[in-house]
Amino acid sequence: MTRILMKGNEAIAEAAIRAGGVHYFAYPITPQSEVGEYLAKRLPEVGGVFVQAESEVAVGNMLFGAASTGKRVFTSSSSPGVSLMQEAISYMAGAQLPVVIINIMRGGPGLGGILPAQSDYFQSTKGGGHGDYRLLVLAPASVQEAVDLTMLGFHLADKYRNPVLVIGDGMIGQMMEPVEFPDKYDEPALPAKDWAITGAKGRKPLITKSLFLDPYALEQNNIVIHAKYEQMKANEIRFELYKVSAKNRMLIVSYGTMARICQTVIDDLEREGVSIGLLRPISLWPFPEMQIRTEAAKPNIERVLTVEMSMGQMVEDVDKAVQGKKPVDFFGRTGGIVPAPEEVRERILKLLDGKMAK
Amino acid sequence: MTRILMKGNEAIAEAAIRAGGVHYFAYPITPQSEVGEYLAKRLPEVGGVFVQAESEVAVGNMLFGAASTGKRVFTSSSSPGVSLMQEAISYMAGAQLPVVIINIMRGGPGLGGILPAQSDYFQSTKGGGHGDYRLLVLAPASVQEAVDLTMLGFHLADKYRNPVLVIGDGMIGQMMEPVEFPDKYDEPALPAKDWAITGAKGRKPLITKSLFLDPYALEQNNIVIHAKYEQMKANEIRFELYKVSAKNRMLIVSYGTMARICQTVIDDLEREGVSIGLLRPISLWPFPEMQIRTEAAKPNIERVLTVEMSMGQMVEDVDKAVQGKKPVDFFGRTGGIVPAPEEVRERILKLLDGKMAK
Amino acid sequence: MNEVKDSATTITFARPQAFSDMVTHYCPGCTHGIIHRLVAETIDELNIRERTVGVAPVGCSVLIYNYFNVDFLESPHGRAPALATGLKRVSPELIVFTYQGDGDLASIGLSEIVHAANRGEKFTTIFVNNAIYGMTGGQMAPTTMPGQVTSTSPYGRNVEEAGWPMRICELLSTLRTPGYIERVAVHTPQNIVRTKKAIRTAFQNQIDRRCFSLIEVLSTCPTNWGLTPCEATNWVQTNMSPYYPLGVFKKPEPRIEV
Amino acid sequence: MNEVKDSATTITFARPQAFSDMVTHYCPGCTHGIIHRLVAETIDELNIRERTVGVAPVGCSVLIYNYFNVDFLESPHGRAPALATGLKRVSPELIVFTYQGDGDLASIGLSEIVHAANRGEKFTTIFVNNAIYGMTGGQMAPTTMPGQVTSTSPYGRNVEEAGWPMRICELLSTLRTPGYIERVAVHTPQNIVRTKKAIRTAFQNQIDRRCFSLIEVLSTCPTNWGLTPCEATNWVQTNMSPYYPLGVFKKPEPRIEV
Amino acid sequence: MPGVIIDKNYCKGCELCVKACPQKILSMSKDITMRGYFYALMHDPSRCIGCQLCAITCPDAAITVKMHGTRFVLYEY
Amino acid sequence: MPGVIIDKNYCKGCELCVKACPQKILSMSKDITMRGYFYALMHDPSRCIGCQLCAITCPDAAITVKMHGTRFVLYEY
Amino acid sequence: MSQYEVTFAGFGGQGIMTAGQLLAYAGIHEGKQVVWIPSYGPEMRGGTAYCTVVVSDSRIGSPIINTPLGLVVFNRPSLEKFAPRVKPGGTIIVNSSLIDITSNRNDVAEILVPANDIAIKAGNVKTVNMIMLGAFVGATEVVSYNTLIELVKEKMGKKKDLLEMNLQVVDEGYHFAKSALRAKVKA
Amino acid sequence: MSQYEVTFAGFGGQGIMTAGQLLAYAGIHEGKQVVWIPSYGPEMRGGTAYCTVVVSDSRIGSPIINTPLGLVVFNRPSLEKFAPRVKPGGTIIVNSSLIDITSNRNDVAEILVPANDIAIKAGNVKTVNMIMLGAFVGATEVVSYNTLIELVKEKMGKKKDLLEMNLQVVDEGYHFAKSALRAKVKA
Ligand SMILES: Cc1ncc(C[n+]2csc(CCOP(=O)(O)OP(=O)(O)O)c2C)c(N)n1
Ligand SMILES: Cc1ncc(C[n+]2csc(CCOP(=O)(O)OP(=O)(O)O)c2C)c(N)n1
Ligand code: SF4
Ligand code: SF4
Ligand code: SF4
Ligand code: SF4
Ligand code: SF4
Ligand code: SF4
Ligand SMILES: [Mg+2]
Ligand SMILES: [Mg+2]
Repeated sequence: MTRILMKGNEAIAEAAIRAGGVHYFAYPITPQSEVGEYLAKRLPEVGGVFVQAESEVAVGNMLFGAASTGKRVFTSSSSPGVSLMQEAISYMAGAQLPVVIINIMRGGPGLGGILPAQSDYFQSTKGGGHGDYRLLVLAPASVQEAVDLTMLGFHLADKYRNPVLVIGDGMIGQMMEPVEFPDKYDEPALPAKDWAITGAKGRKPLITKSLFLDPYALEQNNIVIHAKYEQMKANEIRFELYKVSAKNRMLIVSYGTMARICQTVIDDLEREGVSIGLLRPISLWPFPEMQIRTEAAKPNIERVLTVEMSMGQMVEDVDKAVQGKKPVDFFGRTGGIVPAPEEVRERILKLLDGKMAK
Repeated sequence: MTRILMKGNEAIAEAAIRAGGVHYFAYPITPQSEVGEYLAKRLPEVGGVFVQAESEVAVGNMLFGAASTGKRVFTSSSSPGVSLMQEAISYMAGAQLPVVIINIMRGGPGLGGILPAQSDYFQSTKGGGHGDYRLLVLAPASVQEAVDLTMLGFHLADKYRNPVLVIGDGMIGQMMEPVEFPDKYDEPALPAKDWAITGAKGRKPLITKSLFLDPYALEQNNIVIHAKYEQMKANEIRFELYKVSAKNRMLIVSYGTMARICQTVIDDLEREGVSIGLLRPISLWPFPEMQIRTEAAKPNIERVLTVEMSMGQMVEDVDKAVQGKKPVDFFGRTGGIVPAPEEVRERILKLLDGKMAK
Repeated sequence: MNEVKDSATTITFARPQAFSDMVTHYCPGCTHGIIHRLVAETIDELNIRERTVGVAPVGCSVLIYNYFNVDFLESPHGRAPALATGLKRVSPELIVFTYQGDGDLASIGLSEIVHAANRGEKFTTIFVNNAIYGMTGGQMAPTTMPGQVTSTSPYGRNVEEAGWPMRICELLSTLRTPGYIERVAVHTPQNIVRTKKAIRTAFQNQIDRRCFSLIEVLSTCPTNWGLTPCEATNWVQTNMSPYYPLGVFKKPEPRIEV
Repeated sequence: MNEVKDSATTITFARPQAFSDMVTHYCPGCTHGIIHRLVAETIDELNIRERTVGVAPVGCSVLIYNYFNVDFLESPHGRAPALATGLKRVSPELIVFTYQGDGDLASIGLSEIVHAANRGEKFTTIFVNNAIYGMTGGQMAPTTMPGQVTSTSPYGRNVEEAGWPMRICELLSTLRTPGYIERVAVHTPQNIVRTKKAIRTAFQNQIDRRCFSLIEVLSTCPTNWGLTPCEATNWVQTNMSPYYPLGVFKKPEPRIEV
Repeated sequence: MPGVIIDKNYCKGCELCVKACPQKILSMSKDITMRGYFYALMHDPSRCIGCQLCAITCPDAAITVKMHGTRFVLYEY
Repeated sequence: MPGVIIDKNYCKGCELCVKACPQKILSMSKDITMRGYFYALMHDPSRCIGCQLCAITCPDAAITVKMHGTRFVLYEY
Repeated sequence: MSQYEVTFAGFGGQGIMTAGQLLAYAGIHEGKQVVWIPSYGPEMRGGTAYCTVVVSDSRIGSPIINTPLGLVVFNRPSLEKFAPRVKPGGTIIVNSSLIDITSNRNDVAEILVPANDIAIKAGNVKTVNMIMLGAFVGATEVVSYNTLIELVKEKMGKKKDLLEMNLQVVDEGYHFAKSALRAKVKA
Repeated sequence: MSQYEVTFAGFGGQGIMTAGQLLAYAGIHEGKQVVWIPSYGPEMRGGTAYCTVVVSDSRIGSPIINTPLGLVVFNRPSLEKFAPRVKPGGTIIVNSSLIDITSNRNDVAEILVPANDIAIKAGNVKTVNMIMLGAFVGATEVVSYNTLIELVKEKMGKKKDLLEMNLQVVDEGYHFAKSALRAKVKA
């Protein structure tokens, strides 16, 4: 393993290649076009398919077709592009197809801007499409973690036969950091893909579908996929605790780029003698609800602060987790503004002084 | 006012016409195609525009163009069709355009089925598109209420310059009930539409957009639209209390068709001496969170039961509202199955016997 | 004229192998059934059943997968060409066909079919043009005839407002990328025979890894046209075929062997 | 040849009234600027500034609304024709034009433009074909030339995989619905003069409530082509114009006065 | 000698075969199938020429054609 | 007598006008504008024929053409 | 609170939906609360179709009726599907022209109406649904005979010949059921 | 914990991004943690471009640096925009060929490098960025001279002539800054 300096977008692309046997379908959009540009060069070298689709609607559906063969397929896009994939995502969740979708979020709503944001949390975790389904949602906070979670994403997609969403923001996509790629992607064994569409040779025909006109059959499909969601809740909750201790006066919940900034703030305040802990959800769905509840309930915690690059989305889940046991505050900037450590720090100090309550 | 027997879909169409000066853009989809079929006949009679678009993606964007003139415009669709409108909805919310969208929900995910469901709650209330925005979401429980809320929808859309979603399910769309239309739609005064695109005659050019490349401008747009959301939370929470009393042992939270069925159950159980109350959210967003919190907190309430035609979506908001003060249970059927009163009754009795806890 | 000598009793026409034994859900006389059978027969004759994958549309033929003994994907409305692209690109050894209605292909899915054809995706499309949205109860399609009454054109299709019917073969044949494009019909036995040949050519092109192929089949919808099945076949002849001329619109250049 | 007699100093060429005084964000030599100006001059000449509404695309010209003194909508990527349809249908008294790039119109927005043209929506489309996605940094467009190197065709556009460049005028001119379709260019003054005329015809058609009009303009992207502005104009002549022939592709039938 | 077998289970009574038969030897039943359809019947088997036009036309693949002895393939199908 | 005015504020130095001028009387500056561009300059005003080709070609509408006395409209534009 | 629920079921094309709607209109006409609910499910093409009508004196809660009081069946699959669900004490009207079995229930009133035969005799097979509706009203009096006749006139009064025929067969169905009931009571 | 942040800013096309990346690579080469963050905002077309590089001995938290220690500016708008944000005690390298003003700050080390003139003299205006980078390293020693030379060789070693030229101008920039600093210290 050697450390190389890479842009987040390119590192994600390379990570996908290292996940093995991947194919890519996408439509360009800032701030993640480098993913596709990198793959346009690299995939032909490793025998992977690269298709620039005519639109994100087509992308979602090309993924649908390609994933049904059991091969590893993925795309990358940014917020408006991901909105256009919602119908296909709902279909793929219903048809239980493994697929990895990278969303390098930008400011919204609408065309918004191209600068970093975290305002697609709801869309990602609650399902922007119709029907009862869930995506596994992973949120890296560094280029290295983007690499690791992209590779993990392919694994989890196959393990659960479910779409996996890796969401970063423009900052993760655009910045360069040193990364290491494992020499070999060491992956736990996966179940055989006996559902893969390969032609009905020596077996009964297989059908990949989300259509169940009989309501009992459709309900059954929902029950099956929801059983998987329960398994995910049991097995796939990931988070990081940073400087969480019995001295903390406040618990911060924050993810991705925003969490990194909070770490700087926590370091700074620690030097000033103010102890703050951070719980950084890495899996946004399943959400570390119980872990937050437990941390927030500790007697030393006065308040819980959620910091997001949005008008406040994850804070609803934090609120639900905390169950009113501590005040839950929110701080966020939107539109592409990445809050500076100074503003977060100021907000924390104000809150701890009791000058500001929700 | 005379009572006439009408299918929900047709009643909604007629209600829109009574709202005044409406134009309609849509793409057919079961179980709501009658809305468009009715309007194809009726709109030419009243001078309204009827356009059958080539797709729901186009529909969303035709609405965008038409709404920017300040005229009343709307569409109707069902779950997969609404998924395809998510990008345009995000744009319209960002550009602050008034528009009414009717979603007659069917079972999902994916193509699912065509039978009644309530599994688009998340998509509707959390925003299926990207970025920070909210829709006003109204959920009728009868054909008459579908009429009333459709008309109200146009008013609220104009009042707040925001898209309004009216969500029913296949049952509301397909069943016939007697309805009354007011002779004249009595509407409170609305602010002048000085933002309407009419050609730059005698004024500076106007631009309808959601693009703000400067992050401070984009944030400002978010702040402006969120101020409206706060106003909506203050003014537009609607709900019905049914047989809520100090004798209730349980509070049910349920909406739309499902709430009606719960009413039958409550009536039946009342006769058997078991007192249950129902809080039926009519506005799903803004959500009657405080009202539920208050009702659930009452000492007579042993548990709160959320009943939905889904795997459990609104229950998350109910859970958040109740703050762990009472156990929150969920009962739901999906895939197009409309639960019969008997099954709901059984579940309630089991829960009250303490035989089943979450 | 071929002569097959045989002294025993032979079955000269029976349900194809690639067909399942289910009764279809189609209305009586709906020619979707004929087109299904022709595809199944072709699969049998080319001996490709075990490597064929169909992509079903949303439309009356949404349940087509029930009637074939081949693998199938069920696509979102209009997106079958995108699914087929994904499938065929990652598994080029499979024989992939989409089966799409006119609402599915010419309305919501127009972009997907044009771009697939333009990229030269090497799959086969069976495009069933019945001038209406059958499944959803008879709304106007882009292919609905001028003046035709449908549930969303209650006063007849007005070409001033809704435009003229779209001709997909004509549209696609302007593309520079090689492809095979033909329009056929199934309202008479003679036409059915020709359709079979066209479908066979389309699949053969794919087996030869040659080009994208699309066969447009003029079909009936007795139910939503409000006609008997026999009247419906006449309507194809009288109303549709003058506007939708039959024939080959585009052929790939002859292959030069190297 | 007209003669304008005047003894005083007159301004014979200046920035049009419909233009704002902002400096554009375009790269030096990008011919988006020329096309903008031609539209603005046309608006001036036809005296329709106060009832004209533009629909901006997503692409390098996303900020076009900053440069015109007319009302504007900013559309989602590719959907300008749908916005224009909505707008024009409910406010037919307005003069509506969309301004779209080749990625916007021919790729993601193909369905919207074809259906708008097919319905005969009475607005005007200015289609700027620069054979690339300018705004996002030079990716391959459906209109990219064979062999052309872009950031997503690093080995040159391979027509076997990505197909041949799409020709929108040829495609749209097969539609039966009346329309005005012309392809022009702006790489020489002579072509610019012709383009101006075409744009004027397109707007005039709309004023006369006649038909849908689309003017495709071959344009340059010096930045992403990696050429100087002067080299870029040569590239249009040598590489693009043979494949994208200039001329009128479709005209509405002459109007018969009643 | 040629002959056709019409499977009542598949037949939906559309009458297209009746129209297609050049010998005009097919007609519709008086009673209905389990699905509620009148179904096609052969009323004059002796005149069948085995041309398959009925079978080719049937949208429900309800018709099997058989032949005893030499068969002339009239068209490539 | 014809003449052109090139607005340094708009000019981005693309040189298209230089190429377009039939009289070859335009050339580029040595110094750069506030935006970092060399800009177009008229180096021989006396030879300008007022044909407007430079202005027509300028992507940034930086050029104004003026005319003193009789003007011949060469093309409809 | 008095409430009556009835399901009409048969093949698509047998006029099931219309019969149900007429009953609902009749209910309104008598000032009652009504709901009409169609099946619009997977059975759409060529399969069975059914609708349910609820007529009540007060606000109707659940529009979902799994166990109706009445059943009007036009074909055998529908009888097999729905007959077991009818509430004890309810009524089943069977189109005996097309259905050669019965419900085998002795806790309901079952009336066999040879509706196709009557319709063919009247000159139009398409009137089967009106005969069955007439019979249902005759057997249950959920709405009155006069209301029913009134509604038929209002809703089907466009073509004179057709109206005449419809009035006639509704009447026939009504009285057929009445006398069948009387016979049952006597037996 | 020692950390250095520097912003490179100028017109698009002046090689701002490459200069920053070279510095980041040099940091890695010395075993440090680095982050390179570009501007990719609305300024994209023809406007100003900038990037920031953080070089640190330990884990880098916030990648967002509003107040860098170092600034390398290639044009006047960038100087006006960024100079006020530099931390006291920091360093500003100014391309004095194109910028006729200074930051007016006396709490930072400001070095005026006539980079365009040097570049033109060296024979290629495109090397301005390498001169500025050399000058920055000369002024701050965030990475060593040797590392910088090494990296230039590694990353720009494809075309021999160009490499030679780049090595030469980096060296010139480096020493220009060193002597300018020395002059300042003396002054
Ligand atoms: C996104 C979406 N929009 C609309 C529908 C509803 N829908 C189902 S089939 C259909 C049209 C089918 O018409 P066609 O493709 O012509 O097929 P046919 O039934 O005529 O064979 C429509 C609009 C859908 N399922 N999904
Ligand atoms: C839904 C969506 N997908 C992708 C993008 C990203 N995007 C913006 S502009 C563009 C292409 C622009 O190319 P073109 O239309 O040719 O215009 P040009 O810049 O060349 O003038 C793309 C892909 C977007 N904004 N929205
Ligand atoms: S509705 Fe039309 S297309 Fe559909 S099955 Fe019936 S006849 Fe065929
Ligand atoms: S990137 Fe290309 S199209 Fe965009 S402004 Fe620059 S030159 Fe013009
Ligand atoms: S095989 Fe020919 S002759 Fe015999 S029944 Fe069929 S169509 Fe008639
Ligand atoms: S064509 Fe087939 S389905 Fe139609 S009547 Fe004849 S046998 Fe029956
Ligand atoms: S007006 Fe003609 S002659 Fe004068 S500078 Fe311009 S191009 Fe040259
Ligand atoms: S054409 Fe215009 S922008 Fe280009 S150099 Fe000439 S004046 Fe400047
Ligand atoms: Mg059709
Ligand atoms: Mg372009």
